[in-house]
Amino acid sequence: MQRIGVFVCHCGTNIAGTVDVKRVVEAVKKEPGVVYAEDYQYMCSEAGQQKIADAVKNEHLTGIVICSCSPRMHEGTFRKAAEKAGLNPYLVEIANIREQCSWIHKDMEEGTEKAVILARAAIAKVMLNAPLQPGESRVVKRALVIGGGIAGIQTALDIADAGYEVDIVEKTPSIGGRMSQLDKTFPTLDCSSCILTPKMGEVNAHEKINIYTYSEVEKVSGFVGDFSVDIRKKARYVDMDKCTGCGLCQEKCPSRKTPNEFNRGLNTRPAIYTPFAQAVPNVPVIDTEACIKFKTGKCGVCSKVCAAGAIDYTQKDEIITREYGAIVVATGFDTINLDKFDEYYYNQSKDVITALELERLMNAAGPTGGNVVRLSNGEHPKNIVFIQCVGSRDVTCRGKSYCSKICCMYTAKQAMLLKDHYPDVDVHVFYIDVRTPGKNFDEFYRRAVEEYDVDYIKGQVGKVSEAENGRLLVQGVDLIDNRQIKMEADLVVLATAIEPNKDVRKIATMLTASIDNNNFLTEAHPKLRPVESPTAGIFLSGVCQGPKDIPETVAQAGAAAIKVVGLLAKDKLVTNPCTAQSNPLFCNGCSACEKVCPYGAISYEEQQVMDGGVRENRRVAVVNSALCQGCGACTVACPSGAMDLKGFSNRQILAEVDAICR
Amino acid sequence: MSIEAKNENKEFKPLIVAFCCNWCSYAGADLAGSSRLAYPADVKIIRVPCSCRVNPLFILRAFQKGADGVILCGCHPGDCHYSTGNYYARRRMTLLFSMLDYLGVENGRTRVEWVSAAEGVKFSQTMNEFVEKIYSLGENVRLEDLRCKKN
Amino acid sequence: MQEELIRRAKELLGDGTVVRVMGWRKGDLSFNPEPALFETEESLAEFVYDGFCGANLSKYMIKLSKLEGKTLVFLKPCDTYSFNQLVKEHRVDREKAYIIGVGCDGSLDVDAMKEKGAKGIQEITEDGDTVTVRAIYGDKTFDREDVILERCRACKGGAHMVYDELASNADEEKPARDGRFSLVEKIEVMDPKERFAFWQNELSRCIRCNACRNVCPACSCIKCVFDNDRYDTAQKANADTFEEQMFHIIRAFHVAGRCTDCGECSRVCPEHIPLHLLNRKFIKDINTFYGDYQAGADTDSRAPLTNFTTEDVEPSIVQERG
Amino acid sequence: MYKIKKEQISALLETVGKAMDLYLPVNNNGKTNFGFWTEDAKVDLETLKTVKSPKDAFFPQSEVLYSCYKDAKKIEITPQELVNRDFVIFGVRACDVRGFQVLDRVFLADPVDTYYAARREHGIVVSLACGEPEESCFCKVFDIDAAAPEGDVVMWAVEDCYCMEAKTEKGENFLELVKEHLEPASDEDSQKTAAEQEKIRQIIEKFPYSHLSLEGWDGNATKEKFDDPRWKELSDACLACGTCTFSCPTCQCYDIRDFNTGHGVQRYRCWDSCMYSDFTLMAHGNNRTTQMQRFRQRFMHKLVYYPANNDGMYSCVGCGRCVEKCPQGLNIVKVIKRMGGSK
Amino acid sequence: MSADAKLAQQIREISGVDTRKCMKCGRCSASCPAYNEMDIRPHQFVSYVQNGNVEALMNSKSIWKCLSCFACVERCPRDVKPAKVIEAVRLSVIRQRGENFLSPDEIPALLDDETPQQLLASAYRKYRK
Repeated sequence: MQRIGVFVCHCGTNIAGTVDVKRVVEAVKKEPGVVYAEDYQYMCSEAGQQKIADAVKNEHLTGIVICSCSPRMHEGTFRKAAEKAGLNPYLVEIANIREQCSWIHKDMEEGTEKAVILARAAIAKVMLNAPLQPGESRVVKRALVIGGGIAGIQTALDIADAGYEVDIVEKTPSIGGRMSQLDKTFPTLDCSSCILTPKMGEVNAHEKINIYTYSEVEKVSGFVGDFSVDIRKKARYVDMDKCTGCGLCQEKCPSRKTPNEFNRGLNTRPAIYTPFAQAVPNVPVIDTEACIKFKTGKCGVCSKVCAAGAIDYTQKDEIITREYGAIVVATGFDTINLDKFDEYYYNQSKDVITALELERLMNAAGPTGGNVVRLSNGEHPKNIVFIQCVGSRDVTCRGKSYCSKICCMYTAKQAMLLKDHYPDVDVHVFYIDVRTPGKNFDEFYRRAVEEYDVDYIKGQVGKVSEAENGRLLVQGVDLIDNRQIKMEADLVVLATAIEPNKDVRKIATMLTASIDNNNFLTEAHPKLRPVESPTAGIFLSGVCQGPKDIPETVAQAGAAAIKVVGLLAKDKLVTNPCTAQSNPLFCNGCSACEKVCPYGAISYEEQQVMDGGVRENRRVAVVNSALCQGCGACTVACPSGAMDLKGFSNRQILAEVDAICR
Repeated sequence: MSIEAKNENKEFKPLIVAFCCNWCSYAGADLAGSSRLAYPADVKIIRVPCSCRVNPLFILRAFQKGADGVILCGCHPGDCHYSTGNYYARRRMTLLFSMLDYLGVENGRTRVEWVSAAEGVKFSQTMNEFVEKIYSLGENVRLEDLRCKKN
Repeated sequence: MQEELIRRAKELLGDGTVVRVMGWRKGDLSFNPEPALFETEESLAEFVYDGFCGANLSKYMIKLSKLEGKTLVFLKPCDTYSFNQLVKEHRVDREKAYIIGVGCDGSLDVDAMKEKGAKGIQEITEDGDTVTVRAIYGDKTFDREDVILERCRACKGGAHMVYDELASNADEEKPARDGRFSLVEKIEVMDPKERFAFWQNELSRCIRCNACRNVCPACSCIKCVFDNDRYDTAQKANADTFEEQMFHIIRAFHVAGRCTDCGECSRVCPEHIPLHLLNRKFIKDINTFYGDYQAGADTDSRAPLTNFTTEDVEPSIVQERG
Repeated sequence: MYKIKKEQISALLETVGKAMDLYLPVNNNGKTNFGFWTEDAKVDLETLKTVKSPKDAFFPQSEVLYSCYKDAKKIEITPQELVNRDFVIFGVRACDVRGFQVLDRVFLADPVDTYYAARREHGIVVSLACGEPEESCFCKVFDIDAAAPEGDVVMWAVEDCYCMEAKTEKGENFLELVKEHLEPASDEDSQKTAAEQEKIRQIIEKFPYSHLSLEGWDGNATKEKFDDPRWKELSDACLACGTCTFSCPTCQCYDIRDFNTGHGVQRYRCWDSCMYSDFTLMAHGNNRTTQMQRFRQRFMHKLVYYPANNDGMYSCVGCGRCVEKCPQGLNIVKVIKRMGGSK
Repeated sequence: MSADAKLAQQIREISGVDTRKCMKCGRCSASCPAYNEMDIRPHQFVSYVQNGNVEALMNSKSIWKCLSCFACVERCPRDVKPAKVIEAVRLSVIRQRGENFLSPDEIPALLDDETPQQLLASAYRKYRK
């Protein structure tokens, strides 16, 4: 005989404001099986939990229903409370009468009525709950970091420094990421490479860190603590062990027409190349699309000049399988494609560039050796116009609805540096708002205006076109003066919106990590768990989670690392006991369940079954509860209902349906 | 007053069962709640681990016991917490709904909507729309079990 | 033909290839042969193969797979799809069956003859495309085409999907017939109210004898959910019209993507409910939404409901197509 | 004896149908079954055999025994009201009328089944002689005369008329109710009726099953028949469906179940079939574990157990429905033939 | 509701524009080819309606200067559609003054060298007779 206790939480006035909790208590007392019901201000408080413990003891409860906030908030709390009181934690059910009732309904009558129904459904379910015992699973003491930018580098370093092995998978030939493309960093104006290169070196030298550059994640299986990942190491055609990094091959390579990705296509590179001088590892790769040897079979110059004999045209992609306990996504960002923004003349004019391209122009190691010139004619620009929010804060299909966050600051930085290097230039910045919430950020922006005379114009540019004299004609508006501006400019710099790296969707799917409409990975909780994915064992670092600058990225990278370390420090993980289970009496052995299981948790074996007095050998499904994650796909694939899910059994769900539809 | 007359006078109050997957849509419903985005109290949510947990039997049972509409919400295709669950759910529900339609049951009574944990607004909008649709369809009489009628 | 099959069965029994034969035994009327097991050469004297041997023997192989030794089973072209599907679902053991593929000119439907006026039937004889009925209230002659089962009008063709040998009457080249979905389409274009009335009327005749389920090679569950008290889904009689719908919807859903369209359900329904139209609706939808699929054409492809693509249509298609 | 023109029968039925429940063969999409008369029902008195027998007029496939209503923790029990108004079953064939008698011996024996008894008391059986019996008929084997059915009122189709004769007081009351539609039959009509009866009997002689021998099948044959090895080959093809049982006019087994309505429980009974694997399933399991055993049970019951307990009366009436309807061509005739006469 | 607010509401209804969506970036005005002809500028139209000051708009010459080129609609990052607001104001004016507001006879007097041809075309397209 079940003895159910029901506890109704006021949640201050959050619930009690629209739900008459006393009436809920009275109503549930009449439900069959309910022997105890009470209400309390805050069930989740110590005192509230004590009330549960007391009732379990005094009333010999066999199950508990808590009518409170979402189970996503406090299911764990109440399960622990039950466990402390000596009740199996899985004999607890939550009726969500806050998020799904009191907060959305205004009428007391309506709210109360619905709360009672939700409570009844929870009671009907808990009557069928079975005590469940969680299993254990191992923790592989190694982490995978996907992406070798500053986010990935910092995460890897922090994990490795805590004593755990880390692998970094980076799809380009070198780690370093976007930060390696930058010239100076705000708000202190240190040189980007000067602060990044040492970290790259540190990663490279760290005995706990293993770097797979020019590699991609191909397949992920398993679950928290025990992932198995296939990594495709793309063929470099250069032997990593033999190459000395002398660079002669790159110098001699006759194919030199490929746009240089690292320099955003502002110049070209050879077919055999390292992206930049400080690349880690300093081993080139051959771009087979560009390589004459690969295209025609004739050439082989690199092989001839390589004293180390490191060139190997026969290399093949290699797939290695590694096990990890945790995975950090640090896939970073790219700038959006500007094809839909014709009015800025970007595709038409070489003198309209993105801010990231300007970084390369300003960088001493860049295509112009740090000279900012008009790419159309090599002349120094005299009048430079910056346009903010290009594609950011744009709800149309052309842009991104979010603020890219970093543009205001880098524009101030770039404007200041330009004025610093070339005091003769005029710099105008068209802006909607200047957003500078950060330590020393607003001061930095004001310096651009007050010390460097950068002309900030509150307004936007409607059109960039070519003037008759070959300069650019910028038509904008100054909303303060209420005048339309038409000015000639030599260089127009677009603060192009940033978006998550294109590969992130593929990676998120492999990791079963959720992703939002803008392709940013979703965090487990926007405030309380910002560096974790809702998928256990997956952590987020850097811009893949949302726009952020370097200090924020580094901070988040460290936070992700400590979360990983916290996970890897455990010897065993407690597994979800809500797993599928097959009843051999009803199992047909048809394999339908096996086919839909995403975890390969179902296998088949011959079992002797005693059915209605007849002993028979049957092929029956067996679930590996360590692998099963409890999705329930198998339960519906199974026509006979042999497969059921603990914690969400057919009978439990049907009982809820019945209770709601009563 | 006869039973029939009593029923006729009764204002139609739909009963709607919403199956929500734990990871996206239930969280989306929570977000709708925390954002105070109202939708009618006629909607009652049942939490399931994944949209693929929803058996056609559950849906038919809801109708049998008096539901006027059943909606299934899950993660957006591609975003399933269990990677593939909603793809199976999508096929199952497409076929089931098509069959119900073939049997002459009003096709507006069943619906699938993908609602992410971030889409509190969409959750609330969807529920508002769905409830409105059920109001326009009226009481479910084509898939009901007379024994379960309250009178 | 019959003699050839008997001779071959005797040979196979005799040389020990098989230890029993699953075939059809002569009935006591000319139109009611029964599926039967023959374990001796002598018993094969009662073996029959004619137009009334419509029963699909593949499902019997579930039981027979559990026995020692091989069973010789005669399968018509459409029966082989069912057999393959059962192999795919690990319900029958291919190794335990020796299959002779027999040809089929379309199974005869005695009810169709009765509807066309044959009454007090004493004897029915087949002669090629002509079927002659000797009857107390008047003899009748029919074109075979007019008195075959509905399923044979949508014949999948003469090819056997699986066999160990073919009988001489097997015609692997015989083409499939069209128009399999014409009745489904007719229902689809009805107004929902009409559709509802149509099915309500058809299903209201259901007596829940379970013949459709029990004969169905796809309904091979050891314990059907409708017989299982564990899930509160058990039903024994249609106590309410809802239960008629429930049973047939769920049954059709459970066999969706697995039903080979063998038509046994409609053949055996004592009330002549066109149950195959439910299954064909699923088949049609599957073909439309997910690409052509024929259950039982092979033993290793993935069934539509245990498969997906990321580009699958959304369930809202049901509303959109109106 | 009375008579009525065939074309006027619908007026008579209307009179009856409006006065009381009238249960009669109705065609629905090509298939005829007993159903309630309504103004637009397609009454079909031509079809010889309805798919289901008319037994559900007295013993419905599903009937509520009582209902419980739950209000909080209180339960209120409402018994099902018994049938208390007269009703008519019209157009019942001879075999099916005899079927009622088989049921009577079960349900009216002590302890009396009150639900059945109430229906039986209020039901008026109007039978109809079989003008054109068919090849699957073998009622003659059980001494049933298709030309002279039993019942409260007996009808014969004679040329363009139906002739009617009351056999009981209930029957006379019925004819009284419809007398406006009837005219007294003449001597000539009586002669024609007798001729029609003779014709029917002659036709029946020609049917393959009419001379079936029941030798060896009786209440004393329990042991011998039970142990017969031929049950296996007879039952090999059985699908374990309930077609035979549910179309049979004499099968009387039922199951009692509870249905949760959400606001209470309805206890109902429904037909069960001994062919089903969960028939007589008990907590320990099932005493019949194979289909052969279930198959044997059905025929042993009809041909051995029932006669043993009912003065030699068989619980088969030779209607031939199972012969026509068994999906796999199995039937009681095959059983009688193949295993009979072996004493 | 005040008369002003009512009028503003009417403009919102006719235009289908939610003026609250405007984030005051000015891209409409930055894009406008008739900007210099206008006394009240495209971005102001949106904020005037938002603030309930439709009267001023109805008296503005801007409504006759707008070319209906829809550049502002194209470029607006918030999907506000300023041109529709202008059109709605124009329509309200026409409705108030009666249908035959723009007579061909009046046109020569309104023309000057600066007026783009397109304005004329658009004027004929929009106003009866």
